[in-house]
Amino acid sequence: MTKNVLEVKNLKMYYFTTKGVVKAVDDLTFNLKKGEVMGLAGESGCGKSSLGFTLMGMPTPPGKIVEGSIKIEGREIVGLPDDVLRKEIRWEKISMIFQGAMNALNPVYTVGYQMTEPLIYHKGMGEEEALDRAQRYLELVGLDPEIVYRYPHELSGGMKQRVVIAMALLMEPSVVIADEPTTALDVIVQAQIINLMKRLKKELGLSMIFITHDLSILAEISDRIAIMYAGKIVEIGDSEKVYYEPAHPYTQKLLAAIPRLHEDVDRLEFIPGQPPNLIEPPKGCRFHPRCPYVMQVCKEQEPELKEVDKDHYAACWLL
Amino acid sequence: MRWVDLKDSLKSFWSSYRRQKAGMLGLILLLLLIFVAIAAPWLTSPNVPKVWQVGNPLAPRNAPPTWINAFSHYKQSPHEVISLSNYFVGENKSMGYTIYKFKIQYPFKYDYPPKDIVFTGLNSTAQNPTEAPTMSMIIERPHEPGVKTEEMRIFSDVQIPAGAVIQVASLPAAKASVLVWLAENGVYKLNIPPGVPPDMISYLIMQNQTLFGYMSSMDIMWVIFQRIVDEKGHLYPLHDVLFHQTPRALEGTYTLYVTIKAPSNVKVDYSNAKLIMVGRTYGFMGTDQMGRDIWADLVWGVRVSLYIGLAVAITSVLVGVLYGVTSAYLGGWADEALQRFNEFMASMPIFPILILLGMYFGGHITINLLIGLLVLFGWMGTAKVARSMALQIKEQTYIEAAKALGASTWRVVFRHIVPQLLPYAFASIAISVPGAILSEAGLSFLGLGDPTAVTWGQMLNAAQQNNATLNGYWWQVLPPGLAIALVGFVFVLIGVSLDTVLNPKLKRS
Amino acid sequence: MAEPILKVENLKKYFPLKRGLLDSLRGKPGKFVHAVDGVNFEIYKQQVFALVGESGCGKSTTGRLIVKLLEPTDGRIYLEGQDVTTITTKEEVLAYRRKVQMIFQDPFASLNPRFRIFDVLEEPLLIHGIGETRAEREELIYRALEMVKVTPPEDYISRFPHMLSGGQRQRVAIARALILNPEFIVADEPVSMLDVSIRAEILELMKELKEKMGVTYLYITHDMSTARYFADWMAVMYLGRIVEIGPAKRLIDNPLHPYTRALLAAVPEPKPERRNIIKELPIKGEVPSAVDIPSGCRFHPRCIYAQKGLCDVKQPQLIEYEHNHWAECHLVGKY
Amino acid sequence: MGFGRYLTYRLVNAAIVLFFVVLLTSVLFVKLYDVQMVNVINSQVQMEWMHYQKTHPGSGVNGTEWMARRTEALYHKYGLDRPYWERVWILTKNTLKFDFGNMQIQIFGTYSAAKAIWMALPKTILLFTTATMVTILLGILLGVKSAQNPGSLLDRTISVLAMLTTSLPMWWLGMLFILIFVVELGWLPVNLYATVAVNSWGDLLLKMTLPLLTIVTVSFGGWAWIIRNIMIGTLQEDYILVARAKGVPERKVIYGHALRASAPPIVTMVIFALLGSMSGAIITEVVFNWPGMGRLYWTAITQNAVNLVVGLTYIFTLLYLLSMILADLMYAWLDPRVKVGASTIV
Repeated sequence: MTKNVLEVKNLKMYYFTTKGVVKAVDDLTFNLKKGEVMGLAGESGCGKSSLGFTLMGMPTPPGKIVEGSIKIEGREIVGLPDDVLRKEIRWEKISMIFQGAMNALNPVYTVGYQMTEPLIYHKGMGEEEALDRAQRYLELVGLDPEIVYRYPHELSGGMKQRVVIAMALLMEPSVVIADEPTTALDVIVQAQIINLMKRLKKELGLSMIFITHDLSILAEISDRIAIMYAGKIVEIGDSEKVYYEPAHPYTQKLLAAIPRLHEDVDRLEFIPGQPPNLIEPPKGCRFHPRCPYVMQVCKEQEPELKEVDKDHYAACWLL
Repeated sequence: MRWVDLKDSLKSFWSSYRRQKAGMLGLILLLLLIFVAIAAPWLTSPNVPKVWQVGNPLAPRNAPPTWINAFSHYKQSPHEVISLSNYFVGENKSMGYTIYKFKIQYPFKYDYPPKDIVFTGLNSTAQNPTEAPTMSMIIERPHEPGVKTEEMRIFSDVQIPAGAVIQVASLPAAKASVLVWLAENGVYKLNIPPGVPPDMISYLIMQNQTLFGYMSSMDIMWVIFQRIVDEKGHLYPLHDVLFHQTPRALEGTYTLYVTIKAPSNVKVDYSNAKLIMVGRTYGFMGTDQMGRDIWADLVWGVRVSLYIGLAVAITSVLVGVLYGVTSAYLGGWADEALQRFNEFMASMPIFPILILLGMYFGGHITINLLIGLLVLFGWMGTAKVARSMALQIKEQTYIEAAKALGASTWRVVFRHIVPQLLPYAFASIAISVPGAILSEAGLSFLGLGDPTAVTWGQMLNAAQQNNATLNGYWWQVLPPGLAIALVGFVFVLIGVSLDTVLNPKLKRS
Repeated sequence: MAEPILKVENLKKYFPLKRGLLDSLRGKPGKFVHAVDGVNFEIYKQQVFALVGESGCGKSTTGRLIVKLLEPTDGRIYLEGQDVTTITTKEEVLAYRRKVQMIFQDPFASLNPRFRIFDVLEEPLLIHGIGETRAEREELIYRALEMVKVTPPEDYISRFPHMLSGGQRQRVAIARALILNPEFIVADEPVSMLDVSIRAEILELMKELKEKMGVTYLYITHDMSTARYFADWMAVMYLGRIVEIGPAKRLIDNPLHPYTRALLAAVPEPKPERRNIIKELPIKGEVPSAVDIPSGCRFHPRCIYAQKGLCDVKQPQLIEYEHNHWAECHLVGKY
Repeated sequence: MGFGRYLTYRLVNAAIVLFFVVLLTSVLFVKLYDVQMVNVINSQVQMEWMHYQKTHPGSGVNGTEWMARRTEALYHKYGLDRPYWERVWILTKNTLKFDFGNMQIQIFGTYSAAKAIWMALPKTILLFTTATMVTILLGILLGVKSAQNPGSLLDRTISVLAMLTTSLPMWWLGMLFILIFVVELGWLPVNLYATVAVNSWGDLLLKMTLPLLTIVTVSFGGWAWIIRNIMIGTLQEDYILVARAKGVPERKVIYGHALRASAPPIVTMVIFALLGSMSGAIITEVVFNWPGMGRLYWTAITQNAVNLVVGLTYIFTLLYLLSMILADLMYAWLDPRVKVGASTIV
């Protein structure tokens, strides 16, 4: 069995706002195996993006990790001083592909400057050596290496997204988090980026957490899928199992809401109501106010993740 | 906009504005300022603008405020105006004359005596100078051991034509009388044959060269209010009494006996008659080089400042918003042309041009002209922002939606665009008030303002002409500047709060 | 087949590029963005016509031309046989707007943030002078809100848009379009900014309203899957032109144009068994600028099948290859 | 529009503004000029006549006629007999060529208006560039610090300070400083600020302390606040997050990424703020008797030296317009995205 590069246990990250404590990430436990792509899906506001930054050890203020552990290659990073995190963990062990490539690049610096920065700060490389490496990675993502001398505004959206991907891979980190890397891109460019990531996954054996709200895209790339609802993982398992035999009503409904390109669907299903307020989530199962199969127990007790099948877990009282 | 909507939005605006502490403070201060501006004639006196131009000869010049006594070792006597009619003690008739008697108690508890005692405001029906009433004054000093006579004759039978002002300190007769009194008490020897009338005495004094010299250079106020006996009971020598350096005040109650004598057929009206103890300190904020009361000027300054500030801010913001919205709405060539003109105006250096115009208009720009000029050079910024805001709103999907619904231009502009600009307009009115006040102050300071208007800038101009800073007349420098700063601060507070309340974008940070 | 409710003929819209004062004075010829460059199609009553393409292909501009938010550079639009490009009087335009309405992409941006829901829905009534009294208008507004299932209406009419969820906002936007009882609705990416579940909800609602109220839709989208689900007809646009048009299902199952093929190949599907297969897209390069349109077939620089001397020279025509299925390509069936 | 062409456009625009300002100056001042020159000529003719009478006793010349002829000649010499617009045009042309003519009295020890201005100009530049540099440094330091911790004590202090100082007359604060530091505390000699004349460079630098302090005190709060606001906006950008995630040291993130990216708008805002504070600066020089252009203005106004005011207005306008162009240039130089002066958007 391959070993875990990332182990997350009982992770809680709350935002301490003036209106109350937002439980954006609430008691998450999962592992990421080497060379595996895990998809993380859910509606907007379910805490999936918050999770990405939390795993980097930099929850967005006013967020704080309240509890839990994050181990990257066996090393605990929760509680590490910021300085150590910055020098030894970020980009070195775990890097991130940001959404909205438009804003992920500083407009006043050249692509080369921004790509070589981590190499210079972490590895102490000389400028030339760093630039050389940056060019190699640009080639890897299918770009002309000469664009190191260009400014971000001179590149198209797809090119920028490729630069951001190359930048994330530059230090050969153990884990890469891709946070909605294809949103705001046109269909064809999106497909090209997905293709690129698939290729990189194959060639480099990337271990990646792929965050998106689009279940179709996730199916294209992830080996395992975690479905988040209101700050919690409600279902996690092998892609085939989650897609073809969804166990949680939420997952079932989400999948039924997707129109298919080559299938005729009479009626799309949808989930009535809205995701709950994370300051005061509903008691019991957080999905119960919207669940068609709601029972008394759902309103009172929170379900635990149960093994439905091999490597397939869901948190529902129906199981 | 329907009335209910307006009421509604005002209500919701008020409920969120109320939560802005700074904004509420600003609003309260603004209301206070408006009250002061309106009530200025009653708070001070209605003739302040007149006094501003001619000055006040009856008040001390460059006098600090009275309250500095609380902080200084030596106390200086404050300015006091005593209305004679309150101290009338009776009249009697004799030999075809009527004699009015007044008795005034003046408690003196300072180290420095008043600068002068001035009598003014006596009216009579006298037709010719010979009929004019005459006046005498005797001061009874508090008891001082070793002094024989406490009663000090100051002057007798001085004629008072209508409108006359008697300044005791510079009255030769008074000086002579004081010298005689000193002689009577044995401070020095003066040989006066008995029975010599008082005016002869001053003649005698003038004959003596030493005494004449003393008389012309002495300050009788010092003599009247000082001790003439030292701790050991010895009289001070004459020179020391007249010209000593450190204060040794004789504290206590001084009684002033004033008598006015007039032929019986002449009616004397003393209702306006005043005895002024000209102070070394003056009122709440002191005076400037023309004896003008700085407190009164300061209060009147609120009027002009608020007027200028609000008039300029409101007009220029209105012009700017109108210009900007027109420019944005017209688009194309008209927009281009309007923008170029805006840019052109915006690159004019306003202040040098104002100075230039100030000189052109004979060195003075009247208030209303100044307002006009400040508006002329003040609308560009607002217009630019209003234009870009209007353009931004114009590009919003909901404007497109309204157009798709069939909304007319009028409807789009007045129902969708203008209401969104109003908050900005209000906030920028508030924020541009201080700028206008500063401009007026600056021009006035350079002497190019309206000399007939009592403004804080004019006050500072007077201070500069008086060299107040290097002379240390801080009371002339501090208040006008603080007032400008206060008004500015009030409007900035309101402006910033308005911005926070009305501009949801800022709410985030 | 019945007469089309809407017919578009050779529709063109060029936007002049902004040029400097100096250039205009020197008489330099202006450049244009060829947003819509000769588009023809017909839409039949109570059907959904989907206009599909990537951003910048001119699909939104076409929609805006139809609702007369823009005036065409050239071409004709007929509604029920009447040419609407020539109407200019206020009354005629207002009458047209009662028949043709629009739903926008971003439900947050399409509602004035300072308007309460009541004001939002009252605006069309006031503009068109429907309902004499406030009570009458209120009645209509309640009915519209009930129709889009924002219930109970009295709970919502005095709210501001930001107090509603994304789905509710879009419902209100739909109610605003429907309150005038239009015959034709241009829906410009009405669900692309919504979450999956809400997307399904809105699509279902629009479908239901089509049946109930007999409206016809022009559905503008970049999403082939929703287009298949929702639309009866589909047209694919590329750089201002329709390159393929046909019944939605047929077009997806049997695409004729290389660009349509590329688009379809790019659509991700929730089928994880293909996750390790890299399917190469039959397309190269990036979308060229709409200012300098490539010669010949405008798709040729990106087409992997393009033939030199033909595709880069000759502009292909829209030809019916199957029944009702047209494509604009020299090489249909030859690649 | 290329940058070169944009710059040309700005230069042409500036030239037009300059021309109009000078024209306006001339239109106004030809009239004032007349009044002044008529007085001067009258007194000169009177003097000449007296001299003539002394040197030509008993010549029998009619005084009125002699003087009228002489007056006419002088009118001609000074061009008073020419049409109004022609003289406006001449004055405009001369002004544009920096030829401001001579003054009736000596100011700054010279009769030449141009000379007086050239003497004052470096002093003004010395004071204001120094003040600006100090203010920028302080503004950046404090602005960045408070942007890093919005809502902190420092941040709130800066905000309040900015509010207070924007509504404060700069020159009044100068008066206050003289009262405090010269009169009350006696740290600086009174005669340093009592007169314009300065004996040595050492004295000049000593004299500069208070005006410098004044300008910096009034300006730095507002600038820090501007910088804070721009920085807060920049710090919310994704690329800052990216830089942090990349493990770039915090100092580098703040100064290397955020401040560098904020630089273009900051530079424009700061230059415009500087231009806005010009009026205050002119008067501040008066308060401190600083031998610069502002003080010269004051003298010109009080002495009614018309051509000096014309010259000063011209030079001020020139400096003003040059600064605006500088703002555009800096913006374009700092922001690789903009090959066009986007400062006009600010």
